[in-house]
Amino acid sequence: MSTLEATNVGHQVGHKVVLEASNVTMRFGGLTAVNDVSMQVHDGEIVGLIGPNGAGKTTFFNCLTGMYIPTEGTVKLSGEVLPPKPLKVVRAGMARTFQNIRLFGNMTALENVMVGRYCRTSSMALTSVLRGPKFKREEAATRERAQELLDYVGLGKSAELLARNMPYGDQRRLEIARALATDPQLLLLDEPTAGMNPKETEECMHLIFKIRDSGLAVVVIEHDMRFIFQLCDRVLCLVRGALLIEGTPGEVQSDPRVIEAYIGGSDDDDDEEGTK
Amino acid sequence: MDAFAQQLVNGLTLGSLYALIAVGYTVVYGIVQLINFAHGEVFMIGAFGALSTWLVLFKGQTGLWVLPIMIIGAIIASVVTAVLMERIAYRPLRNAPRLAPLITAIGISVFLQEFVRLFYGRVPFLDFPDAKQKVPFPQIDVVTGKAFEIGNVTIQRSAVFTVGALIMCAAALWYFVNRTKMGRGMQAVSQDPDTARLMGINVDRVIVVAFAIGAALAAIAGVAQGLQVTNINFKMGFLAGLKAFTAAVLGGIGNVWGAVVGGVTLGIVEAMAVQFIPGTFGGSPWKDVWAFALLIIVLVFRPQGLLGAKVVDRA
Amino acid sequence: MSKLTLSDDVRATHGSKAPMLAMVGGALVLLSGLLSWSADSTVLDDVSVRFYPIGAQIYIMVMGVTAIVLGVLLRKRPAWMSPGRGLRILGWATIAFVLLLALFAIGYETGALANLNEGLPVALVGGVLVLLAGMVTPEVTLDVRRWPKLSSSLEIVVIVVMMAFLLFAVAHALSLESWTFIAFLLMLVGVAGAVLGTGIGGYLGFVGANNRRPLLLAAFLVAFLFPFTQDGSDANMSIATQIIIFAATALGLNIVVGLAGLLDLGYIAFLGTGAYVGAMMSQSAFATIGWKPPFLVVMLIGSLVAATFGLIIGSPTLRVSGDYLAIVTLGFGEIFRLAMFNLDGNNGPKLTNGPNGIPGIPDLNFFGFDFGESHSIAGFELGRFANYYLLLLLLIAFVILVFSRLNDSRLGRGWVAIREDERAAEAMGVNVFGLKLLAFAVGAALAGIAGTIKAHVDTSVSPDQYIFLESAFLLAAVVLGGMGTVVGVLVGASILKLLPEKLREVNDYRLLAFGLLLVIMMRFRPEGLVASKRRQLEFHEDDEELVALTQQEHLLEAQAEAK
Amino acid sequence: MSAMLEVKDLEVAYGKIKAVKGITFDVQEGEVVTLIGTNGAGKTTTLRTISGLLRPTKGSITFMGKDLTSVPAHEIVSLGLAHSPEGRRIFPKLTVEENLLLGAFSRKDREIDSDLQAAYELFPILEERSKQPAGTFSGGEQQMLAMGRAMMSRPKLLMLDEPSMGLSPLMMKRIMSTVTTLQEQGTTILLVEQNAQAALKRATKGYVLEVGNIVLAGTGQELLASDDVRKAYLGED
Amino acid sequence: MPQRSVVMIGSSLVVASLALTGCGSRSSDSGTSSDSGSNKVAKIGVIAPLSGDLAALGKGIQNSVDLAIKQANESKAIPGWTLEISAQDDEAKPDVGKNAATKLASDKDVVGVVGTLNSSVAQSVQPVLAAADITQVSPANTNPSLTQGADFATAPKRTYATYFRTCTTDSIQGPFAAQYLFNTAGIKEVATVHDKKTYGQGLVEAFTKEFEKLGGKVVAAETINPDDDKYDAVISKIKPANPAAVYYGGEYPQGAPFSQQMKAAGLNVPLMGGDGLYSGKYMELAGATADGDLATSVGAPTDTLASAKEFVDAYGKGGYADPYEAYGAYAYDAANAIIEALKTSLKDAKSAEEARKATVEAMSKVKFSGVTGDVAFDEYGDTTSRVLTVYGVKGGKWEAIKTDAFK
Repeated sequence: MSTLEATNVGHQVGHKVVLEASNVTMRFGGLTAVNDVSMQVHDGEIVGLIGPNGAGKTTFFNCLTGMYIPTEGTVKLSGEVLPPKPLKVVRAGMARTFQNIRLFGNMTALENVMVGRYCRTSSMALTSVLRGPKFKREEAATRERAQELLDYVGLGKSAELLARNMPYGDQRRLEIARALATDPQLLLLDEPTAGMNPKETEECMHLIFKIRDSGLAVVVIEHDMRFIFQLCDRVLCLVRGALLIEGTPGEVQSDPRVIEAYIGGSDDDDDEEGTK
Repeated sequence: MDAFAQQLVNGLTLGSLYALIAVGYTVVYGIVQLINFAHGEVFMIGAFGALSTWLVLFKGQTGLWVLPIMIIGAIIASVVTAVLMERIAYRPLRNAPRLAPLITAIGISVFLQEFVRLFYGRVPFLDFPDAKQKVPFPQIDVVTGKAFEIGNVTIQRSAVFTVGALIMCAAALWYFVNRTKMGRGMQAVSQDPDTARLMGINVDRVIVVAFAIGAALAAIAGVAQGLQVTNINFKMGFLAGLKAFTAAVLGGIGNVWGAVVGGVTLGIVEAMAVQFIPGTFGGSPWKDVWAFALLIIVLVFRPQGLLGAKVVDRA
Repeated sequence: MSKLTLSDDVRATHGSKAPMLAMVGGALVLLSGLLSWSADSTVLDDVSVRFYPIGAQIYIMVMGVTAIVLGVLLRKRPAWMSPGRGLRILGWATIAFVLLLALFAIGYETGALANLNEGLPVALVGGVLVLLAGMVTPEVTLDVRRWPKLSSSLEIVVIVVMMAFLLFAVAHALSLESWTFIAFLLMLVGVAGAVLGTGIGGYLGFVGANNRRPLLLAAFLVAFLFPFTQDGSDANMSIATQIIIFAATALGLNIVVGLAGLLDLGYIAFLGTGAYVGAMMSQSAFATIGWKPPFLVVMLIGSLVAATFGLIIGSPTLRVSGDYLAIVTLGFGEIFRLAMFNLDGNNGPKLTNGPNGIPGIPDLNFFGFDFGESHSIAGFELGRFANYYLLLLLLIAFVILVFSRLNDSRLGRGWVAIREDERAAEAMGVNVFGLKLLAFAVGAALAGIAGTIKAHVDTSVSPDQYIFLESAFLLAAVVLGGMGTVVGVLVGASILKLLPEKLREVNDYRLLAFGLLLVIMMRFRPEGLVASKRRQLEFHEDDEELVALTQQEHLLEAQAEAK
Repeated sequence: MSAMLEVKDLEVAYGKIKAVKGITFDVQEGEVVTLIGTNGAGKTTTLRTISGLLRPTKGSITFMGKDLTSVPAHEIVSLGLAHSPEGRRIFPKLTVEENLLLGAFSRKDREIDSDLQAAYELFPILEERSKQPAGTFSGGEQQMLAMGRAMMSRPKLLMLDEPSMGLSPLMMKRIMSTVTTLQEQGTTILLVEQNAQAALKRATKGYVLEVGNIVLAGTGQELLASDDVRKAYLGED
Repeated sequence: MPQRSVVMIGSSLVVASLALTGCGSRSSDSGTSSDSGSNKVAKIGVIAPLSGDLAALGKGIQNSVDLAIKQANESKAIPGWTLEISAQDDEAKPDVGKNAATKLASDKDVVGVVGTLNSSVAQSVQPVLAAADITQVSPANTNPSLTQGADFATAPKRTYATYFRTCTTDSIQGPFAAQYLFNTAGIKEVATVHDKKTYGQGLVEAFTKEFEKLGGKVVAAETINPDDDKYDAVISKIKPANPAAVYYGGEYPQGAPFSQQMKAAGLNVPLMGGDGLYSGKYMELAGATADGDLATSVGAPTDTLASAKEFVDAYGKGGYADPYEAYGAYAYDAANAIIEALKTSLKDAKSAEEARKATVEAMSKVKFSGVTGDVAFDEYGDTTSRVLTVYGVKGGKWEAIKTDAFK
């Protein structure tokens, strides 16, 4: 574990603001799922998003990726307000993975990544049917880039495996490769280590560092605290839809409110320091 | 004005018929999210069930007293068909991709039509008419015959029967859904089937009940149709089913009252279209086009229907 | 899935008897072909004579030989084969063959089962033995890595032999009538099913995938040669033209259903659009549009108009999906039919002549080549329909080209992604709406082209050809054959168009059987007869064995490609 | 005395992915047993398998001597096993009273009315709003309703899945104290919680799940005192 | 190899046992094949819907042709030749009909074809048969354009020399009905309704032209969709115009319920139509209120013509499962017309194929007294018979009211 710490400590966060979410609020009917949350992410930075179940992390995530249109507030990527459409968000340079892996199970690993290249390629019906040199070039380039990305995440040898046939940890990494194929500036990872064993988790951490080192900004939602505190440059803790605290892993980890939110405040009357 | 009132009456009659069939679509959809495309055929079989009952038990009789027994015969035929359909064809596909049950439904629909067409006239020991063409439906005293005239507006007796049947069925359905344990169970399953199972509700049985209720109402509609148009045929379920489905969507599929409102609305729209759309695009030949156009517009712009509040994610 | 199977214990103890059972059964089946089947000499081209096999008797002997061969194979099983499965299929087919012919062809047609002679009962016993042999054979997992490795020229020979066989089978089948035709079909299904079921099917697929170009070439050569086998007769060519038109349209639908995963229940409208455009701009005296451009222009206009309709009909996909979309398309299909029915000048403008349609469409004439006339090529007489057949062959080649190239491209990957998980696809930057629209537009355009030709082949166009049932038939061709595959749709279209032509006796039961078929297919083999691997996986999400097999085959293909 | 609920070597998979990888635990009559662990540990999956919504790929579940692995979900309730699912899952369009009556769906006896009163006594707010659609309720009220509904089947064993999820501290306290009340009334409880402290404090026995495995077991107090629990939740080394 | 011996023993046992049972013939092997002997064969094809909705009508046509052929063979009408029937199903679909025609055209024995039922099918069958010089006689097509071309009203021009028909076109029946209503029944105001099909629309157009020429007034003109079951919206539109009769262009499956619903809705006037209504089924579907409804049909009533009575008797004795239906008589006449022509054309022919052209030529000279009246064809191939009868429903039966030659 110490090696990991070292990687993180020696690292310099960039100065360009990649993602800026300001005062995002999301209401469903009477229920406020996200309440006035703001967040900034710089290039080469890993930001963690934590909070107990039902705290609104996933909803916030969906606001960022264009799945939901926030009731209030804006989300900017490199200074541009994001269009509220997943498709356009991807084009703008934000890619994501899913909490429950959503790979295209009956496609091979390579094909999965090639789908990720979809928005960066352009051949349409006519070119596809005519198969001119441009089409062949683009197809070859897509394949090559996809293979590269598979190698990058360490799945180079599994290119021809059906996604559904891959081990759980590999599926997670494949999902990351697929997301990287869209050439993002910012990568959103939704519980990337859920269901992983410690070894896989560690490999995953290495991979995220590698991605960060290539200059991407990374936002991670996680429940595995050990993982998040080792990984992130900054951590935000959401509770009941609102931002509870934002700070370095050390600050957050030692904050009594976070401890209360997680392990659970005691609910007896004689023991009430945590609650208000 | 007379024309308007007259077409309102026509539309209401037609709409009541649609509504009775539409309930079947909506109840089943509400519970299993399945468009039972073959429901129109259940309606058709109801009509043939009523006719068979009459032919076997009361041939030649026209007294009003035979009507209830005919209706029971119709209901038995329809319910048995619907329940078998669910059990044999749909249940094994409950977790299959959505394409499978829809194609199955088309298959059942064609099969049932052809089954009636080919074999109705060949039932052993019974002298049933050949069903390859239109078959005359018995005309019963009181509910058929000379129409009522109110001013210049004609109200046919069968129309009174149809609207009356709808009102009674709607009331009975309301009571069942809201006041009985099984009805509550149905509502629970439609809102959250998994949790309903945790309550001890046998989801399979609820689904069967849903099919049965839809079938019973469709059977009554079949009788009403027979009385109104004086003949029935093996194809009558296709268009009627499609229109009823339109009605169900119009009202908000899954919502029983939506089916009623949607049915009546569609009926009135159709009748008015015949009378009031001017020029060459008006009149009877285009009325189905308007009905389908309405269906498409509703599906595209308000898929939750007139009464539906919740936006359904159909992905 | 409910399968009639024996317990593993029974198989373990009696498995060793399987080869013998198969051979004895096969011998009995073989023998039955030499015996008399019927006391009445009028059925099945006279099968009452002993030791003089004819028609159906020869077919059953082929089945017997197949069973014996499988029995031999069972004793020395190659690792990539499962003769047991083949025997099961063959056993069922033999039993079906015997019962159908005994009960209907002989019993029903001659009016008495007493006319049945010893042949078929013997075959029945044989069939049961073959089935038993299949059932007691222990279940094996296929090891496709042990596929025989042939040199590429040998593989091409395999393909050529396959194709030659196909040509022979089709030409032979078309020359048959009624019960003999059924017998042939049953034999074909049984033997082909048995052979392919042993695992050879997967292997042939592999060989085909390795030699795509020779395979295609051979296939088209076979199709091209077909009219020359018809001895100048146009009767079968007429059916063949219809099969191609139907298949081309079904392939268009397959882009929508098979590739994009959208259900379209009004697809026949696109064929209709093309046909009406073709008719309205033809030289027919009933044509309603004064402008009569050359046919190639008409074809282009037909496809453009159809594509435009495709875009209109597809546009609700932005907001509607799944069953709702299916119903929307059904609504559009009905509106099309009603509009064609109505637009006769009384109700709306005079475009279509209403229910009477546009008759009297003249034959095509390309640079002096009149499609209506017979032409003699290399001593072979080609009639009117043979001319159109050859033209349509070009059309379907084009359709197949479009279909397969789209499937194997960036767009094809996008479609698969949409089918697998629409929201994930969108989150990966796939233009879901655009791709769905494209599927509708391309499919519709292809159907539109087919329609313009159809107008000339049929010489008339009327609205009653474009009813919902026809859309259901198109869908059935796709579903029956196999969603997302070319071969599947060709097979499905041929079956659906050919059977009613050849089975006039049971024609009244055609639709009944059709409905039943749809239900049964969805229940037991939703992916279709010739399934695309991916579709098969989609429909059998939890069949791990299938997944493993597919994986292995895919790896082999990838290796072969890399070479 | 044999255990009321006995789970042995339970394995549950979604397709190829195993969510529960062979866990064994038991619940004795009168106990409050808690399963704790982070998201994705397999707690909810375990409960859903016990109540028949999912089928195990391996292992056995025995409740009061009866094997549950092949009993359909709707019959399990009448054996005396109620499950209040994660996320409340009340029926939003039905009224409070209808929701409660659905809890007693499998019962045919005449004491349903008195049990309804008992539920109202447990949560008086439900009686006040008994004719309102449940969908209009706040999260805490919905949780009360879900618990009341589960109690309507007169369960011998009550399974509660994350009753405090997303609730305010005050409401959470109210719910947790109800757990104590129910325990005192003689209901055996299997509690799944993220709020480890609150749960363990009441538990006679606790199990910590991690990625489908039980990694720690002990009495509530033992686990509460354990550093490992803290580690599991906050990643403290 | 123990297996092999088992096979041998098993198979020889089976063979032996079968030989022992001596499974001989249990039904007469001779069959009933015609004693054609030295006779040459010529075939008359039938193209009609033998399955589907209209199968009843199609079967009636098939059986009637069959009857005519049997009678001709029995009476040895054409010495040295035996006639056979080759019936093909068109499912009432143009493309299927075209296949059937192609099949018949490639059968070298076929010289003539009776069919089709539907005008739409005829349109796709005509060119195929014409290309092979096969005579086609339709018992039921009423669309004028089939014989007189697209501009039949202004510039009639024969389209296919091989096409003939025994039924009258719409342009005769409609006016005949108009004359009856206006002159005989004294009705001056009518409403018209048709189903938009060739037959119905043509009938109504011809009717309207004549009726207005006579000085009558068409107070409402509506159309229905034949797929519909309920017509109350249309009826409600007609009723306020107070017509004294309704002229319906279409067939009984829609016409009869229309009459019933019309009367149930309080519009108590007679409904009149063409031979499409003249069917026994009409009363079944129209119910008790059908009394007073009218229909025209071609020819004199069958019970007044001796030839017609013979046909009905012979058909009854023929043992056919299906009734001859509306077009049986026309089909019988059509087949006999072909047979008449064959008498000349086959006389010196060596093969049936050779006689095809001569048959077409002989058709124009055919003239005999048929079941539906005198059978002969004019320069377009239309029947010259112009005798029509008005029938009315009385006590649940059609009764002839007036027979007359159309002027």
